[in-house]
Amino acid sequence: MDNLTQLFVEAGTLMLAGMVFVFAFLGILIIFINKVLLKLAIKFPDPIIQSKPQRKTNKTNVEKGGISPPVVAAISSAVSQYRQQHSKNK
Amino acid sequence: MDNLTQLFVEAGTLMLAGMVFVFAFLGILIIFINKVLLKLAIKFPDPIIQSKPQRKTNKTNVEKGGISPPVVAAISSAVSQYRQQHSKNK
Amino acid sequence: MDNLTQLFVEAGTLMLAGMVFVFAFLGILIIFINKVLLKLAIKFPDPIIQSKPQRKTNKTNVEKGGISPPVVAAISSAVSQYRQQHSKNK
Amino acid sequence: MESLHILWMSTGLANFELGQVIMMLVGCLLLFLAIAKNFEPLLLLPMGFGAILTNIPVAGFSEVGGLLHYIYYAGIDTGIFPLLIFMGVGAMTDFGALIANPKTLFLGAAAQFGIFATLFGAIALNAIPGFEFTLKDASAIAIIGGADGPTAIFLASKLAPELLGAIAVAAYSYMALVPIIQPPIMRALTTEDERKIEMAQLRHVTKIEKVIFPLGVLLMTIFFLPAATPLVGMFCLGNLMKECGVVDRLSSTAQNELINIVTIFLGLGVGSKLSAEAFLNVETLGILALGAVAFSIGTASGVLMAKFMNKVSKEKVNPLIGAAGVSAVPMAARVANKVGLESNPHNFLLMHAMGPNVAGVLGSAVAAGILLALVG
Amino acid sequence: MESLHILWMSTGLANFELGQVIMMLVGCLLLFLAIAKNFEPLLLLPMGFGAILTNIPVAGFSEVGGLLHYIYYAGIDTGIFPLLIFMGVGAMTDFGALIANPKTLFLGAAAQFGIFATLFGAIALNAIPGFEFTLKDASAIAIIGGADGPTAIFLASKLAPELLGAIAVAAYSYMALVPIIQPPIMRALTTEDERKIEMAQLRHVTKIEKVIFPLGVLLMTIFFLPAATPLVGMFCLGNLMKECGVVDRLSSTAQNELINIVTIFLGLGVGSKLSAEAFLNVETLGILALGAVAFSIGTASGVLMAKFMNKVSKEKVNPLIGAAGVSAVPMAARVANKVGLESNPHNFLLMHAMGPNVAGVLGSAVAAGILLALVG
Amino acid sequence: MESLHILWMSTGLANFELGQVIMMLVGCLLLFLAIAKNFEPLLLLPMGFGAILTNIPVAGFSEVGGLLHYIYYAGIDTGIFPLLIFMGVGAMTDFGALIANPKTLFLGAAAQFGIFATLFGAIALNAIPGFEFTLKDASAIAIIGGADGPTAIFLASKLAPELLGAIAVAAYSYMALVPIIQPPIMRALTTEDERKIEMAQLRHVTKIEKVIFPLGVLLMTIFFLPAATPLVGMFCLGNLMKECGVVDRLSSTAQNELINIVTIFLGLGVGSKLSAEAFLNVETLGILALGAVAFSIGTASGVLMAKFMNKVSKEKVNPLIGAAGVSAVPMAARVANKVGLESNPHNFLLMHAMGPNVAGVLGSAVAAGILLALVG
Ligand code: NA
Ligand code: NA
Ligand code: NA
Repeated sequence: MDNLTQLFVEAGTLMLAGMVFVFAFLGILIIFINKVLLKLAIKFPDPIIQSKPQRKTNKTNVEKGGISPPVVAAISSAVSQYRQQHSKNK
Repeated sequence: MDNLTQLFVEAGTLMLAGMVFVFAFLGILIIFINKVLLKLAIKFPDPIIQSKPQRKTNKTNVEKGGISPPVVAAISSAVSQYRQQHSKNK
Repeated sequence: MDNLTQLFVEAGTLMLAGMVFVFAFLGILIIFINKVLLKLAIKFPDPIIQSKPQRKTNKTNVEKGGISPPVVAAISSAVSQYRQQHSKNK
Repeated sequence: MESLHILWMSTGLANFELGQVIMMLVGCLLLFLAIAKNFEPLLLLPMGFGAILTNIPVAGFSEVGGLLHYIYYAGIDTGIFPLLIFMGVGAMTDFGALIANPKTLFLGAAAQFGIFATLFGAIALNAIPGFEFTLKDASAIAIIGGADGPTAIFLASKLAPELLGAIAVAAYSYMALVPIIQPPIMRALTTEDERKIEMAQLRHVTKIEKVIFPLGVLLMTIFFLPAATPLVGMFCLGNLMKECGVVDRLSSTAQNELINIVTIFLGLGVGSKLSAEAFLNVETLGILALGAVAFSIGTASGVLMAKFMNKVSKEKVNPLIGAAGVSAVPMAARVANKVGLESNPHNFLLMHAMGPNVAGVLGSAVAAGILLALVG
Repeated sequence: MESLHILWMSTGLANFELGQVIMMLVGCLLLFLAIAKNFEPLLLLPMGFGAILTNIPVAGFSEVGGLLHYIYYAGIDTGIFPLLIFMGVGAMTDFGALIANPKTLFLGAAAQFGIFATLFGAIALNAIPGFEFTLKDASAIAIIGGADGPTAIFLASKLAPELLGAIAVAAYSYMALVPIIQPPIMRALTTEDERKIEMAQLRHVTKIEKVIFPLGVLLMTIFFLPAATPLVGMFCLGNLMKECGVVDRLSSTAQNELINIVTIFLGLGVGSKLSAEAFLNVETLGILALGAVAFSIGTASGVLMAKFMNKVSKEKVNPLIGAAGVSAVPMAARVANKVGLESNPHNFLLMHAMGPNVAGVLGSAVAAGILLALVG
Repeated sequence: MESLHILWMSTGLANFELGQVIMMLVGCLLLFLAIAKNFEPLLLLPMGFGAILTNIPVAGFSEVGGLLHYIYYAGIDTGIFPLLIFMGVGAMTDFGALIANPKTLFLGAAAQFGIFATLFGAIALNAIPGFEFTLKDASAIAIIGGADGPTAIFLASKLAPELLGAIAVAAYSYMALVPIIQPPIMRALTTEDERKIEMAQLRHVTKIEKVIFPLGVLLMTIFFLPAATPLVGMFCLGNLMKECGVVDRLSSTAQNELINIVTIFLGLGVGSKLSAEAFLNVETLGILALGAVAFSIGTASGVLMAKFMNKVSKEKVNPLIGAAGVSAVPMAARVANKVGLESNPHNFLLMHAMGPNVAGVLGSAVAAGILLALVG
């Protein structure tokens, strides 16, 4: 068996072992997600996070007095626009 | 005097020397604050910084023309809210 | 020729060679700007960039419904003011 | 006069070698691709610039005491820079789509066939006189098929540093060419009906799943493939920092300032390997050819795997998202979305394609670990 | 077949040692405390992750050529990372409350008794078979009582690097436990009337005072304790950058991006010292026990000092703020505020407690300097 | 007792040498200039602080194992820090005004006469007993006339590291003094009518010009002066990142976080060279004197060159903007603007002065390259 043939055999073995391993690894990961994560998700569901937004809304309400909704919408839009631009620049 | 006893003596000395030193050091710092800093504070009081805020207000006034105060309040609130969120993200 | 004289001669040569070189280098740069860059500028003029602002305006228009111009101006001013402060802090 | 002669002898003009001139043109080409064609500019721009700098005669950028020498040996030879980039990429990655539809991991796995088939192809090239790739060389070249820049640089710096420049150029160029390479293959291997398949909406993924996921991945890597833990570990660290919600300032720094600083240095350092003697040879041509092959095979494998899955499973998968399994995040997912929209303008595949897309990143890192373990 | 065997032999499963498994669990525990319990997450998260990485068999994270090896020797062995953290902390610290009420420096001084008593206690542990702490070890352990992470890491890296992992774990854990450790001690040592004491409003502190203060502290440290100047110097540099008002961009970088980058590396590097042989022994138990003692004694000393000051001075001090003298900024000050509100809902002690709180930072740095000078 | 004696022997008071005290006062002076007088505070503040730290007895900041030792040898001795600063400065520089009015390059060239005349002057000082400047020393000193901090530090670290401290102090101090040094010279050399000259509005410069410009500058440097490519190359990299528009996140990091981090370290590292033996000698006085001469000659040359150009060309140039050719960006341009407004309140020269201003940066880098090539 000459050198090149031997390299071919090694490369073939690598290919086989590699693909088997990759599939096995990611396959176990599927089991992990289905068996472990899903159960965790059921046992510890995300809390319905209303506290934070609510607090914000309250605060904003208090501060903004009697401002009409379109104005508020405009502000949010302006701020979120700036936020986008800013994050792009980063 | 065996080894452990000697260590005890050394540790005791360290404790004594250390606490005396810490108290002396921070004690001198008290004197430094009372004698040096306080005099500096009297000699070089903080300038009454009205220039900066005033400049800002002027500029804003010029730019915002005849907009009613609640609108301005809403804007400030929106911006400061975004600023808070942003600094949290950092 | 003693040591100091020799140093003087070397320093003088350096001065001459250096200034000639600096002028030659920046002089060629002038030619580069006039001959190469200027032609590039004519061949590839800056596109009239209306697409970006326009997109923004459209989006904003859609989102902000019927808000009066002064309100929009106030918002822009508030945001740009914050942007300035923010960039100063950085 | 003497002074002028010394000055002349110290000019570049008096010292240029042809190879250096050509490599500078290669550097300029990379800059052109980055700036005018928007080819992965974040890395190709500093890389092209580094290629120019390293080929300047007399200046000695990559010799002992030169700036690029320090950068290369401190950051790339040690593997630190690619690992930090990987941490930042981890902090930018959202595994939600993958967790919601774990089957897509098979698509990411299948696409790694591009890597291993290319390994075989690189060895096959040895049949042509002029090519003498060792198994290490072939492995480092094959990882181009992983479509993941830092992984390729990390592996090449360990297995075949002298090929690093060509491998990095190929990896990033083909990643930028994904929108051109993939669509014809995707269209050729799928029917119009397959491309129209609409997929079920993804379920909501909870916070705890996202927090535990990177730890689970790390644990499995520790168990089965410790050689991949530098890459996978730093990736998972970044992802954990992002998802845990208690270290936002670290996560933000990892995905912004830190990754930016390291990217500049990584690009310059990789560019410093683009010297004439290392790049201007027939092996580079082979690497560029093999890279294209690797991307194509990876794309095809992903699509075919999806079609196979549709045969054996009742829940249908749009085979276009299989192509996203090569990673090249998020470009390949966008390509899948775009090709899908051509057949069905109301079918947005982007989120579904993110699953195989990030699975491909994991798959490539695992493949890199296998190569390190078996060949390194 | 051979390939598969090599692959198996390169798995973690085939190479695990029991100690490594236990240490990984310790790492997971640190992650749990950081994420679920919010225990100093900025440091405990990377530290826990580093502990996992360093114990991965085969991977060699902390061996020559490994990522954690580079991080540890470049940043922690040299002392650079803790000093940069300290600079950032300095840039975040406001000495206003301390300057307005300098008497609180005595509270910060008294709380350092936690350090020196613990040093004595560590030596006392030598009476138990199995413990053999040298004076250097004992000093490094004792500094846990300083309730200051970077100071503890800096001193431990100089005096007892092999104990660094355990010391850092203890220091950060107890800092996170301050709201649990301190209140019972504070209540036990004070009467209801004492806890109700309201303190006079703090005077306005001018800019020049704040600018000169760090320079004065540095000057005194130079005069009396040069061994503490690395810590105190970098702290004062950060504080000066903050207060001087002319280098805001440097100050901002020091307290944001730079400290974030260094924190990630510091945590990983400290975690790399959490190897089985260094951590799984009876000495670690001793360190954890001594750490708790140190915090308790420090808290008690601060409170008792405040009571003593009330005996000899007419201007009354609420003894609760004495507990803030252990530093653990700003947690201990918040605890003092909270316990105070229980007795008097209108008595906000937070600002008053910031005085002893930052005084405790200085006190700990001074104590560290003394230990370095006399033992190092 | 013994313990107390050791403690005393470890104090600064017991170990002070006079030179150290004086150098600390020099450090305090730098801090004062930075904070109270706003003299280039970004560099002078950390530099002054570094000067204090390096002169602390016993502490050993600049000895093997000390913080400043690491900083100096990792960042300044290698040239890395000044080059990174230069990259950041490049990313902040707008060559628009220069491209619009390329003639101003001659002004930037003329101002470099300050450098070469000072080189001659430094050699002339050797006639006075006590001075023994070599050609390398003289070159490093002369570059102060370039009015460019990182260039001066880079060149001094290569040609005369023992003079680095004094050169950096002189360079930054005189840069801060530009508003005081330049106006009298500018007024003395110009007539009221000349100062009133209004210049034509600058033409619009397109994006492609700005993108190609740094590449053209780099190419010319490669051709004619490879020794200048480290400085010019990193500067052009930064400028290209800014102008190309596709790597904004890298450009932003280079001109913000990265340059801030490096500035802190650069200042500390330069300050560490301000030791008594290196600074407290007659040569420092010579350097300070020569630096003032250099700035003055550079200013005068720029102004006179502008007057000469007005003689030979019909398109008039306000000679005040010639003074901006010394660089000291953007201070010198502002000074030109201000002096111009005194004569003609409607004549805003700022934009026109930016041309020679940035030309001066290039000119200084070229001059530094010449000195490196011929003397280094
Ligand atoms: Na991949
Ligand atoms: Na403390
Ligand atoms: Na200049």
